[in-house]
Amino acid sequence: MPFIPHTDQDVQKMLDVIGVDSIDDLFDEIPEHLRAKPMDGIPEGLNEMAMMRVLSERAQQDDGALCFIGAGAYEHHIPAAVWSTAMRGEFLTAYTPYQAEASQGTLQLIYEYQTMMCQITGLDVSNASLYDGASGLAEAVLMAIRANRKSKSKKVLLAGSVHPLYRKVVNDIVSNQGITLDTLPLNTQDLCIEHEALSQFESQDYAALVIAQPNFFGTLEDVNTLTNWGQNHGMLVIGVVNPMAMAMLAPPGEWGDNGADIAVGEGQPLGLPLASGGPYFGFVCCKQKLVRQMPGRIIGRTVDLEGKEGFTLTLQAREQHIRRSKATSNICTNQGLAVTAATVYLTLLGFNGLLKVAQASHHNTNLLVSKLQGISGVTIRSPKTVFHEFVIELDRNVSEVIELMAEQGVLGGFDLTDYYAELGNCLLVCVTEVKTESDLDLFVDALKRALQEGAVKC
Amino acid sequence: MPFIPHTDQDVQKMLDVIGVDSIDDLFDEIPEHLRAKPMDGIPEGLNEMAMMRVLSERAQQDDGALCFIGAGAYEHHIPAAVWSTAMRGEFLTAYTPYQAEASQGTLQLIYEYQTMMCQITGLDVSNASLYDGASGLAEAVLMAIRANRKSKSKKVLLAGSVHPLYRKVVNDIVSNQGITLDTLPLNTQDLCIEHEALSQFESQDYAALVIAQPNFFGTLEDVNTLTNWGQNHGMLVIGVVNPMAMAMLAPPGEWGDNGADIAVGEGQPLGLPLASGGPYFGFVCCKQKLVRQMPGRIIGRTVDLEGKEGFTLTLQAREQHIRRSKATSNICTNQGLAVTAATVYLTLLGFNGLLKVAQASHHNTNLLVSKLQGISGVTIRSPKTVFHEFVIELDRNVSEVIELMAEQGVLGGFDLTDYYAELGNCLLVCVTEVKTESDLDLFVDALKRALQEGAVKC
Amino acid sequence: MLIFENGSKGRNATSQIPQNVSEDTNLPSEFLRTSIADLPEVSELQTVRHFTNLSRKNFSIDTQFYPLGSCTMKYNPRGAQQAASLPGFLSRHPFAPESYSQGYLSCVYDLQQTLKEVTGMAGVSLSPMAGAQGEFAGVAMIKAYHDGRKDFERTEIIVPEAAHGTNPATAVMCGYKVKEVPVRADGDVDLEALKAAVGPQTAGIMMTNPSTCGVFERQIEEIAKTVHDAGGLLYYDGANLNAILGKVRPGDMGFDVLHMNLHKTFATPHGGGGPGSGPVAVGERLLPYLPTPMADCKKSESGTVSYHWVDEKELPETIGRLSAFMGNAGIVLRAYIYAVLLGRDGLLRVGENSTLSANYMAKLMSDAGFKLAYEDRRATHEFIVTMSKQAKELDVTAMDFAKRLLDYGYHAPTTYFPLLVPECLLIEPTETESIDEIEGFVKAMIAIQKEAETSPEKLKGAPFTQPVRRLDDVKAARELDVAYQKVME
Amino acid sequence: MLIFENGSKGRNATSQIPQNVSEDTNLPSEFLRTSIADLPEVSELQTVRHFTNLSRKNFSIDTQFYPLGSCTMKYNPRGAQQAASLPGFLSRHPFAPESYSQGYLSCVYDLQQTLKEVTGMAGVSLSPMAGAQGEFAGVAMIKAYHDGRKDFERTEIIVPEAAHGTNPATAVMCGYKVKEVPVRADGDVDLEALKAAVGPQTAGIMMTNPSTCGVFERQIEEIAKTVHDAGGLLYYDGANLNAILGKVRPGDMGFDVLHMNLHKTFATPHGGGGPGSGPVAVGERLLPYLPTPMADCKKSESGTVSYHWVDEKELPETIGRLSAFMGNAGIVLRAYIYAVLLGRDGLLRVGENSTLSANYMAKLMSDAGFKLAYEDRRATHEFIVTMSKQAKELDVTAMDFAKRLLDYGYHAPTTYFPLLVPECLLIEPTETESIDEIEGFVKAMIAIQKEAETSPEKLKGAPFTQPVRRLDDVKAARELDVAYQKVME
Ligand SMILES: Cc1ncc(COP(=O)(O)O)c(C=O)c1O
Ligand SMILES: Cc1ncc(COP(=O)(O)O)c(C=O)c1O
Repeated sequence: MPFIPHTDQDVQKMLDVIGVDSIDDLFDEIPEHLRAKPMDGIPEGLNEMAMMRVLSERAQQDDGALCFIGAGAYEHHIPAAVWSTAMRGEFLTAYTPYQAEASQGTLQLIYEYQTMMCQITGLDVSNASLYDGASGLAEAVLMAIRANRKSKSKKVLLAGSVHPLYRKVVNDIVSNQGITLDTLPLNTQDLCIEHEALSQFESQDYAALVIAQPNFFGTLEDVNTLTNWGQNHGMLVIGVVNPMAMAMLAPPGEWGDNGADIAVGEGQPLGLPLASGGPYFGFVCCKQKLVRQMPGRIIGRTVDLEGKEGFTLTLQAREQHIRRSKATSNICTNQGLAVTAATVYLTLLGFNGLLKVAQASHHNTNLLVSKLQGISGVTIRSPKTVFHEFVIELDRNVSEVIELMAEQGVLGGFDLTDYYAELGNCLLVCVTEVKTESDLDLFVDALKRALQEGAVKC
Repeated sequence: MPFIPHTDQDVQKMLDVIGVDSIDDLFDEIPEHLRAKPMDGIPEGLNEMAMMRVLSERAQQDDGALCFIGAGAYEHHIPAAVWSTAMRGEFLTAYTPYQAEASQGTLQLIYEYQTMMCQITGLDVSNASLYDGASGLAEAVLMAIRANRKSKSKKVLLAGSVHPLYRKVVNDIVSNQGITLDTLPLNTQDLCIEHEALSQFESQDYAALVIAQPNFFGTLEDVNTLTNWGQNHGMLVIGVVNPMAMAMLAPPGEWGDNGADIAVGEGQPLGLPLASGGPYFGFVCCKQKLVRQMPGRIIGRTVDLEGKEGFTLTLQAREQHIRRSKATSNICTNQGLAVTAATVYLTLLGFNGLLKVAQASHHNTNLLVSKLQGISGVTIRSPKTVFHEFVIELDRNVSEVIELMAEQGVLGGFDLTDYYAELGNCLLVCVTEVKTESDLDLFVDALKRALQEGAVKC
Repeated sequence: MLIFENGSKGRNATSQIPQNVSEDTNLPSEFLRTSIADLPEVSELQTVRHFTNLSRKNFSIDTQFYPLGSCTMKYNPRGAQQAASLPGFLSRHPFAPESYSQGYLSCVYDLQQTLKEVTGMAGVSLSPMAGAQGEFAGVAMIKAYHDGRKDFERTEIIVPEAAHGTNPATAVMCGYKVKEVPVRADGDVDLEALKAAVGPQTAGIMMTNPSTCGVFERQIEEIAKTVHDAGGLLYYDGANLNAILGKVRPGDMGFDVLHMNLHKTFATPHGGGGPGSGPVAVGERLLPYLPTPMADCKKSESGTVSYHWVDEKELPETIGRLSAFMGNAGIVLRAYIYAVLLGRDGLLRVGENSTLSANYMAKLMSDAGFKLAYEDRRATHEFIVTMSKQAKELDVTAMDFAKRLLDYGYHAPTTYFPLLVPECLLIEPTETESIDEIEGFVKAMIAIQKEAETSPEKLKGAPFTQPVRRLDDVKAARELDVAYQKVME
Repeated sequence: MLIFENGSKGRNATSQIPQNVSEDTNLPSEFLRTSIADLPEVSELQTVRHFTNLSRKNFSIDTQFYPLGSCTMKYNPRGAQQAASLPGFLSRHPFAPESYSQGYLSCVYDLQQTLKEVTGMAGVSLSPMAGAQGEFAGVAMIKAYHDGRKDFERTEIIVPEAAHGTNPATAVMCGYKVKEVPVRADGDVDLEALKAAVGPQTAGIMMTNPSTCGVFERQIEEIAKTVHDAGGLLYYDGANLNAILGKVRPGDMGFDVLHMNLHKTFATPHGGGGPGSGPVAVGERLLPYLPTPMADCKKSESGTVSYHWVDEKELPETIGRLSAFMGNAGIVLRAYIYAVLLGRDGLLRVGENSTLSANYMAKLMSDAGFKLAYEDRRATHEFIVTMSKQAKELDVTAMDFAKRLLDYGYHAPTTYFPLLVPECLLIEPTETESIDEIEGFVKAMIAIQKEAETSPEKLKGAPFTQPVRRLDDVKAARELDVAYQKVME
């Protein structure tokens, strides 16, 4: 019996003590006619060896391509020490630190994590993580609506340059509470928010403004102006940021005259593998005054009965297990292990290392942009002010080009046509520090060949 | 500075305290003209990311073949829990347990390992490991010569069916002490020791007899007869055994009327990856009365000053760090981590599991033998009494066939022609529990194709 | 020592830092960061040592018996970890084209099929990222269903008082009001109260069965009828599915929708708080509303199977997306591997043996004089002991027992949940703990009971053997210190 | 608890056991095992928990400062571990054809080149499996050299009294007699005694430089001349190479042959006692004798490089093989990766910074009143403190200090080695420990010194914080218990 230690003798002993004849007797409170039939649709179990064979074959199918897709999930070098440390049994197989005295490892680590995220975002308080960037943004929106004392509005203004799937997730989550989202339009030329359009939203009451830095296209937004504008019109400002970029770019806490109120984002760039999309983690930081509206767990430092420093879950009155229907969120299990890895990552890199990774990614991106210049059928659509992602317009169908590049072992980028039809045949391309110049040349070659083959096909 | 924590400030502080101007001053006792020049032949360092790229490319080159080579190193399934446990920092980065109180983890583990090896071999005492099976055999031979009170001979009788490289290693090590090795001839028909030839060695004085079970060809030897014969003629009997096979086959402690005196072998089958040949580990077990001649470390159980059970290095008076030139061996660093993995492996498998692995390997081997029957150009040379390895004779050059099979992604086996020219074009083939029937069919196909292509080439 | 107190200005893990990076940038300065983020400045060794030593301050499944009720702390197979870490899985981008996704997609598809079979439901989506998000998806589907029928009057979700906190919190997140119904002394729902509570305003009921009282709700069919007759739907909180795997299926009990906690029943590691995965399964009525993405497959004429993602194009009525990508994709994968390892028979044995162990342990506790909250009931995979008597007579609480257990090398059971049982310990041994551990725990409880009678201060002061003694939670909340501030020297 | 006391008849880790294996065999019964080997019978969880908890009873680099002199306990880069575990490396059979070996062979070849450069020697073989086997190979080559010249009279190897125990033990394993020469009070070899010791019977001398006294042998050139003039060869025990990496090369000092401990200088993990790797390097004279296998390469006309193994066919005078395969192949690989990570400059900095740290630490100790064994000398990468005074005046030994250090969270330095310094502690901080750790250790020593003066019983009874108090070694040897015997119930 895989993973079950009971021998026949053990089972018999237990049955005898309980005083029943068979295990089945233990289920006698379940109405007979409800008992399950054999689960014939499920295959027989495999031992570990046979399982590894099956899974290896499957993993192999997805392996081996050179990846230039970003769009919210980024390939960075992950130091070996990150996961060899995070995977220690005591981190991996512990539960949520409800018994603080037996969980000081996890608790101190999260306190350190919170500190690091505050430093990165320039804000005062961090929680212990939410599921991912997108659902984290939904929580941030709900938080802003609860927290905005100046506004009773259930409306929020979202920049059209925020990741389209984030916007979808936010909508799909918050609309259940009757909250509506309006979109700040995109300047399709500059691939950032259309500042001209701001004035048309000034007359309405919005609880919050959501902007992204860098935005979905990799373009940098004028976050100072936008933050001031939002706050001047009574909105709490929520910044969606890439934490890696924050080593290079002004952090939310420093936007405009007073800083953004809430920062949220995807923690994946900080030491987490792409891994089909998760587990990653969403981080949320905010100004001190908003702390009681924060969703999710928060760890605090305190002392024990001998006065020794220790760590514990705090402000639990915000949480579902205490507050039930009045909680700030329903979240319970979060992304602890991902946070553990990110904390080790940030410790290894330090601010200087993080900055170097950001700079190297940025430079590689510029290098690819320059290599693409002048290729027939390719137009660079992004302005110069990008972080590590940019948009190119092609002279033919993007999804076909992506398929043709994939056949050459190159994953060319994220197809924008489904989400931004107004941009034409556009592809979002990402380059990070892991790419060498010869990788970039492979991209260029694959793209050229795909465009040619595409042309032949037409 | 990779892995060096000192900042410029730290360095300055240290220099100030020491009272020198520069690090170079610390080397002022080294004659000036001996100071090294820059090591221009060594490339510049790479960071971890760049290193991983280089090493991944290299690893890739050696990857992906289906392996039927055995010849002393065997591919078995390694449970994931083996190395995830053995690689814990506290096992991985500890030194030899000289400070027993701070090394109880390693010490207890080795005590448990010793117990398991005694159980497997049927002998009384095990050491904590030697380097590998071959050098372990050399040490066993030296031990037997020291221990054999009945014989003053410096001669040892080695079966010709013992792994040829083991015989070479033994010779290359022990000949330095003027010890000579004679070879018990091979019966080229049955691929085991020629019993007819025994009598011709009876008149000489040998300190020890070395036999293998299974032998190098995978054939089972009549170890009972041989052990009795050797002991009757004043020799200590050393059995070279595959520990995996010992789940199925009579262990050395049960050979003949009194059991072999020493068992030695390669621990690799017990949870260690092939990994180009190491680290593996050599095990040595012996009868109680030989314990003081044992090379290498031994762990004993004792009590602390409060009477609590604990573990410590014992019988250290045999070892070089105490006994120096009078030690039983010069060994110091052994194969601790490999032993750690093997101990976890044996714990997971238990006797029943080990037996099942041995049986599955044996059955797969028989299956391949039966599939090879009747293929033109292939003769099965092994008798029926093999463990998980057997010999086939081919109608053409073996190394060419191996190359042609390798081109098809199949590593066909070990070429015997270099070591046993008298056998003709013979190939030693190994099958373990990891092979599926379709793997075996791939072998058969690759071999057939190679024989055909070989024929065309001729 | 905090990692921030460990470093030295300018120190770093050099080997991890990109080399030869120019510091120039073509970006206008108004975008750039001018402040420094005060991250640790330590070496690679210091990093490894710090976090290795931190880890040693945790209890965990790998080191201790951890019988946390409702949390199913069972062995997390290392094989699942290893297989999920194969390079092809780790490096796959969530937006990789389907030609580079067949391996992962096939795992998703197969797990969907397995979960349908296990639950007796018609459809499964794996995208929710934990139990609570699964609940959210489930209740959102209930809402979508009523909305789809233009039945906008249903504004209430009913929740038994024993329910997990996520249930009422979720109902509110979906825009519902919560109505609690009481639980009877025997652990079953007060059916009369439920009948009185339902009505045209009832959107549905959220239930756990076995309930968090550690008993099987025997009136489940009446409850289902009651709620269905009132036009509501039944939500099953499947956090406790471990208890009934292969024995009874939510679909057969009458539930319309449920979530499962793969990080419990399917043995993926809890990671000190997460990540989890909370797939939802639904009956026919709710199929159109399942959250995306899901996996589906086509068979070509030549018989080859190819997999693809299902999104809102194929499922226009979906409640939508709950994450930017594919939920906790890697946890889904580990759960799939667990299912592969166990197979049909193995999954059945989980339900049987987790129940066997819990009943054995409950009997031992009861024989030792501890008071079971529901003595006349079968335990399911967990059971409740109440310490009211000890609290009253000895002034020793369930929490005191919990803390003292740590000194005996056992993690405490869940304390003070469910809220309706006073001074309760909710104990779940799981099927992967041996009889030896179970008996050892009971012995420890007996020893602590003795201490409670003879030297209660031992319990009040506990734990004594942990890195810290009992912590001051009040101070933590009052003098909030949630991020380290460097003290300038 | 021993793992054997943990199990239950018939229990096992089912998931690891081959399924559907027939128990029939075609083998005659006389070959078969009839007895049962009493291996553990436990579950997978019990296995993982047992060994995880055992590991927690160890000190290690990952958890503590571990300044064990002569052992170079420095940080073991995780990147080397990760790269060496790539599937292509782990699955390569040692007898794989060269077409499936180019990756591994190229690493071997490149490391050989690097080690030549580092040592200033003409050839390198990586096959010895630890320092002691490297010594064996080296001395066997010396023997082969003399034998090759028909110079059979040379029967002695000279060893300074400070030498590591493996040196004399090795000489004997190679069939030599050992002659010890004394070391002077300043730590250098007594040159006069050496001159008197050499002669036509001298096969060679084995030396460590820096010596195990933690000082650099200043007369190395005279020593070389003395031994060479007598017709002997010089063996360099390179266990302490860390001290001089990039600063001075054994080849330039006049050595003919040496071994290195890759598990020290090249930062491969010690694994609780091994594995190691002890490559040998030789000057021109000994090139023909190097042990096999080695790697070499050819350039084809088209310029592609291909690698192959060198064995006795290509090197007929080789001393032969020391292992069945390629030594500790995986450790060789990790050491190569370490060299790749450090590169030219990094290797140089190892020598510099390990020396800097040791001298700093020695100065702090000396300033705190501890007695350095060689006060007037520079420390190399390690240094010796002698506790003779404490032993005489306070009856507190070096071992008492060592044990008490464990309570302060530091592993003890090497005690009672080298044997010639009474009550000695040989301390090696290495270049990877931060100044903070170094200072912390010194502070602990100062605190223990205070305890020694005021409450010596604290030291005699130490350690207090470890899983066991001080162990009875005498009992261990007298009442030998080296394997568990099941007590029948
Ligand atoms: C009964 C019950 N329901 C719901 C949940 C919530 O699941 P999650 O923590 O994965 O969000 C839990 C887990 O704690 C639970 O025990
Ligand atoms: C000076 C010296 N020589 C030789 C050795 C032996 O090396 P190994 O333990 O690798 O056999 C050591 C290691 O302990 C040593 O310190």
